Amino acid sequence: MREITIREALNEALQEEMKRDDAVILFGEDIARMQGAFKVTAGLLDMFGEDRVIDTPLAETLVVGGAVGMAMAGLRPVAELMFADFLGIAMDQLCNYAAKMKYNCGVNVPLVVRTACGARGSGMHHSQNTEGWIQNVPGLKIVMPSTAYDAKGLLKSAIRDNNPVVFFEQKTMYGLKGEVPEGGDLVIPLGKADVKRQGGDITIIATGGTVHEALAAAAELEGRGISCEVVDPRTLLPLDHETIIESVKKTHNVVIVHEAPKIGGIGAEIAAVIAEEAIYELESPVRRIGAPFTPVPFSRPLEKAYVPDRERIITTVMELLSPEGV
Amino acid sequence: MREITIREALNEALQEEMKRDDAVILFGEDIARMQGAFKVTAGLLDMFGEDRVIDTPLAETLVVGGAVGMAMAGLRPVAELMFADFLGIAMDQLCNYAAKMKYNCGVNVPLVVRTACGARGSGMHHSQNTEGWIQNVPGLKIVMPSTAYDAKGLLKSAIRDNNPVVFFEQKTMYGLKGEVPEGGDLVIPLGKADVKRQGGDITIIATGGTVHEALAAAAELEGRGISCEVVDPRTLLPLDHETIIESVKKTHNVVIVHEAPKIGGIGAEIAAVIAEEAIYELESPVRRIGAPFTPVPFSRPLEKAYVPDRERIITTVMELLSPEGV
Amino acid sequence: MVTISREDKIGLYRQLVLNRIFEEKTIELYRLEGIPELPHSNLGEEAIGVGSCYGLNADDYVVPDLRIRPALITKGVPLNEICADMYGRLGGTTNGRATSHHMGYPSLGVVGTSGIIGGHLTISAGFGMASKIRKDKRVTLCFFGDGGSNRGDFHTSINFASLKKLPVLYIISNNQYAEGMPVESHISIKDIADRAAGYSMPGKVIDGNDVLEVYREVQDSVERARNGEGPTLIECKTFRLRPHCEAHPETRSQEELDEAWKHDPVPRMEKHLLHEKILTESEMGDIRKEYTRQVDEAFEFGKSAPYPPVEELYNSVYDGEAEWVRS
Amino acid sequence: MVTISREDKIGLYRQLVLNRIFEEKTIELYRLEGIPELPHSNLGEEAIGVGSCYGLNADDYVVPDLRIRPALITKGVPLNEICADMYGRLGGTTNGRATSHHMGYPSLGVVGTSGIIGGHLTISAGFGMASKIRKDKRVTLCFFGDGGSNRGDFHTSINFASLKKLPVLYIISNNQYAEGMPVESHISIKDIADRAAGYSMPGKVIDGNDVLEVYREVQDSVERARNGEGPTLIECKTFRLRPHCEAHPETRSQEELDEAWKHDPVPRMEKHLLHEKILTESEMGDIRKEYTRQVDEAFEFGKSAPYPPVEELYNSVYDGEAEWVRS
Ligand SMILES: Cc1ncc(C[n+]2csc(CCOP(=O)(O)OP(=O)(O)O)c2C)c(N)n1
Ligand SMILES: Cc1ncc(C[n+]2csc(CCOP(=O)(O)OP(=O)(O)O)c2C)c(N)n1
Ligand SMILES: [Mg+2]
Ligand SMILES: [Mg+2]
Repeated sequence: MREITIREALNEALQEEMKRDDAVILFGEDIARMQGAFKVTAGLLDMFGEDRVIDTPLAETLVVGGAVGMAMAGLRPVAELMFADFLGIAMDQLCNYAAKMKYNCGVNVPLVVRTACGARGSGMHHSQNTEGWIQNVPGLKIVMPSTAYDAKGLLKSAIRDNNPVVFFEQKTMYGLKGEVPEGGDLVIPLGKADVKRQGGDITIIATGGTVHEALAAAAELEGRGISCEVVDPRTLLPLDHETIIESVKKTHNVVIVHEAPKIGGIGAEIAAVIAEEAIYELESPVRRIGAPFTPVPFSRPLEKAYVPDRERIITTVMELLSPEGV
Repeated sequence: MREITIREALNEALQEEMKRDDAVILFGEDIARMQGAFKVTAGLLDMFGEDRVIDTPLAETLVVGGAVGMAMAGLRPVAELMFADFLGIAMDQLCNYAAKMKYNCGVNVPLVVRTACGARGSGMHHSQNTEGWIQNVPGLKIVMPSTAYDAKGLLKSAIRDNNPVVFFEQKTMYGLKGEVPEGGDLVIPLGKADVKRQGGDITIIATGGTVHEALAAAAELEGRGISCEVVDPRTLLPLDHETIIESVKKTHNVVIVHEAPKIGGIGAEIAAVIAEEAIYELESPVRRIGAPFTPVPFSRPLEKAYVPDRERIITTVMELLSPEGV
Repeated sequence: MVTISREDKIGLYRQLVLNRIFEEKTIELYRLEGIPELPHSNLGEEAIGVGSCYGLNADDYVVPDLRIRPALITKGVPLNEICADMYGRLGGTTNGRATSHHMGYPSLGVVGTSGIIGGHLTISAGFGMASKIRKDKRVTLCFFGDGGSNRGDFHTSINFASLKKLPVLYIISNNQYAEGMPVESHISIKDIADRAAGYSMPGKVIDGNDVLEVYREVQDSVERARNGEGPTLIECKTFRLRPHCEAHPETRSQEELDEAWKHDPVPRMEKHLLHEKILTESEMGDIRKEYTRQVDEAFEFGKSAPYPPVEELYNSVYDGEAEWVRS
Repeated sequence: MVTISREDKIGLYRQLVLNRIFEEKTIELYRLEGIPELPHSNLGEEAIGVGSCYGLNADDYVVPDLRIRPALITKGVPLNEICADMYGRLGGTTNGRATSHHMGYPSLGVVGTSGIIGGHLTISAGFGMASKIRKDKRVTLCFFGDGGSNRGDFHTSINFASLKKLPVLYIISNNQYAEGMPVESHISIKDIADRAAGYSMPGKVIDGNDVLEVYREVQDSVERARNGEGPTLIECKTFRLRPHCEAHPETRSQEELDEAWKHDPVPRMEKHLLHEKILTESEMGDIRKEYTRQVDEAFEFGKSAPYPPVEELYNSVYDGEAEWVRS
């Protein structure tokens, strides 16, 4: 099958949805003429014009607030927050407006906020995974794809969804290639996890960039006789309990991985769900792998030590499955 | 012993710390002349003057951002965010500035942000418990007291702490009385949980207002022959693993309660810690009780159904301990 | 400038009276027996909402703040529904999920807002942008107070609106106070409307207690906006005659209040109508009677409507099925 | 108005040259071999940081943004430490934890800031408030760009600074662009400084490429601030001669760039010094040589300093013991 990058997959999704529905418009800093900091909106200004691909001033309250207004007025804006770190600026517009207006007055807010997350040599203010900041906010959905296929299908669904969806794109993965069928209407329902690899001994639940670390770890562990199942929730809110619990019931062991700090991250919710719904199935303690509880460091060796990688997954799996010592 | 309200306890803490240290100043909307929306700063303007009790315009970015600047300049500001719902406005100043400046340049940010949380008949924008929004943010500490004694001792510690501390005050509890010794220097270390009631059959870990619901449930359950231990973490970040795990090891059953929505709340982190550190100790699944995943409703019967109460705790405990049916 | 017909003067007056009676009733009921939704009274500020919205098209957008209920009532939101929302009952706009304070009424262009003051300013720019994109000729009226104008959203919203020539009117009710803070203690300039110059957009200071002036000036700016000439910042000077909310004590001096009452917009309009021989005292009495009855009925409706079933709590969090909100 | 001595003119010139050489070296090294910290060059904008900070007291506060390194260097931050930070090595200010972009240098009054542009405006008001409370006569210089001025913090910060007459200077480097956005596409007024009028504070538009004008105007406002007369908004017109960052291609026309280079602040100052016979060509050559050596050495230091041990990752998250950050 055809292989394209995640960047291209996202661009195709935007293009297709903009063609399908005039109400879809793009709104953000430097997304029109400059085509976005990561070029996800390349070509779209030429294709759809200034009324549908709209550059904004440097003002994230406006990027999100303005998009919320447009959504309430019946458009389907896709706002871009250049970096996920900037979510903090627009939390009020997102969490107190977008998330609550349906409850407040019955109006749908069909908004997507796309944003680039993850560490990539830029230091503490341009590297964060901030999905944990909004996981306790009723009214939002949260999506985090790990492949080109998922990126395309989930973004198209997010745009069609009548609820505010925050869509996290791991910036190290924009260039990652994957199979995506040419043509057709690739739509992946929100709220459905994907088993990225089947296995019998242990479940590794991983999100975003760490999915690929989990798959690499699983390949390596295969050689050591350990069969790992890799589950990618893809949608973090709502979480697909069914797929997660099913996998845990099959393997009886579980490791949860994400790039955000471990404490208070999405892994806490996943671990809690397992502790509530499948505790008797477990043959070893739940284990979470996340970043340490520090800002994202700049220096290369520090950043490398910070971001959870395949080595840490392998070590953790070995510890869990052979508790007498690795 | 002398009994005073939580409001009075907080006021005493502020007063004592302001007397002890000239660097302590108060900053917020309507805190000086109007003495705060909940009158916590009553009398302090008269006592300490306009340079130390400072009214600000309606601008939460300034309330927190300005306080961060003062803290970096060497003062010890206690900022008041009138409602915890307003945290979203100042998330950038709090999470990307206050929380990270020590890592960025070695400077301490001895800031306290006091804020009123919880449902009390005011609807979705003045009722939230937003501690879950910041539990994934390295650099912050989070405190949530449940008694007058704790409120005083923890606020005094928070003010002396060299790190940014967000201090949640449940607004239904301002008038709640409790024993607080007269005089002395009541200081309770951050990061230490408190066992509010000893018990042997099950641990109820509860925060803020729900501590009192847990205690009421425990009293009721006592009559049914069930002995509940009630643990109040008091500090949510960092969490006191030791006290929690010790209690779970003693009772082998656990229910976690908070007022914020269950999904993605602080209960997730607590459940995850137990699933990681004490899973073999458990004789029943972990159970969390939190609000449903909806905005806080306004109408009385809806709000009543929304906020976790003693009934839900009792039912949950009964379900856990007699799984064959209550 | 717009000239105002006799009929419209009567129409404006009727709205003033209706709103005044609604406020008086609210204050009275709150004092006598309480109301679940804590009233933040607009008594004395009615002319702003009434004058601004009286001449709007049905599909124009109104983005209200806490104290601008007269805008909603003038836009046509049914009193019964407002009252049901105030009491958290069925029959309102959200079956008790939300207060009336920040209610939306989509079919009348009334945009739901937030109790977290000032966020609705950027939202308003979004509505304006939507109208610009769709060329639908709608205008958006965004209402806020002197206090609310201090949120950063003021700056980001009007800069964008002016840049893009959005059809948005930013209408400030400067009632001299934000809770306990007198305006000079929280705003560094005398006339907030003067800030418009810094955004290359017109700013006007008008008498917010003169419903005719409000009507004329707003209509003038509405026309400008509809013609694609962009936004206007309109500062309506007025005075908050009641405490911030009915649960608060009055902290201001009696002199200050007495002086302010002299500018009460309702008798002022009455004087005008009498002088112009548009209405007689007795006709005015009839109008008051008519609305007193209507308002009484609305409160009766609100108070006696049933509470929503607990199930309602779980509705309208998400569009589509969302069983999991029960968690 | 301040008059500028011969010595100070030489001092200003030396800082300009030092900063220019530092920038040129940065650009060259990035192109040849890469630098871990992506350079956002201030080439052509040096006069603003230099002229603003040259006359400050050692304990005055400087709150920088991304592109105002000349302010830091003029304040006295050692080149070696800047370079070590750029390379993420030991020997810098944070042992690799943070970049040099938003470094703080507390002992020199340099306030650490954030890569999230604009948040430092409210922080600056806090510094000003602290000085007012302590009556310490320090002034705070807050630097930001045309783009950054669009954050809501601009509004909330200067309103408060003006209200309280805080000793804060808001200094805008209007370099005509915010990333790809020309200033007229994101700001609704020609001169941002005109916005000051809306806050009852002085605003000045000055030539940001004339280091003498910058020095004089800033000193003037510093004096005002120190005397308790409050803040000033100073817009320095300049031009970003390089792309937004060194990883981006140039997207502007050659004509536009050629025109801008004509106003390069460094030759401009050289012409002045020659004309006034303050320095000769050969003395200038010596200064350039001296700084070329210093800058080379600093980069050598930065590049060859050891990487921090992984342990460093866990330091300075909290004050006091915090084993739990390892989680
Ligand atoms: C963001 C935010 N900050 C503070 C409050 C608390 N508060 C409610 S009304 C009010 C005063 C608002 O003043 P103004 O905008 O002038 O409106 P007015 O009450 O005078 O009509 C304040 C501070 C709030 N609801 N939202
Ligand atoms: C809050 C925020 N929004 C967006 C960005 C991305 N960004 C970095 S620099 C920049 C342009 C800033 O323009 P300006 O303030 O004029 O400074 P200049 O780059 O021209 O020096 C942008 C948009 C950011 N870092 N922070
Ligand atoms: Mg007001
Ligand atoms: Mg610029």
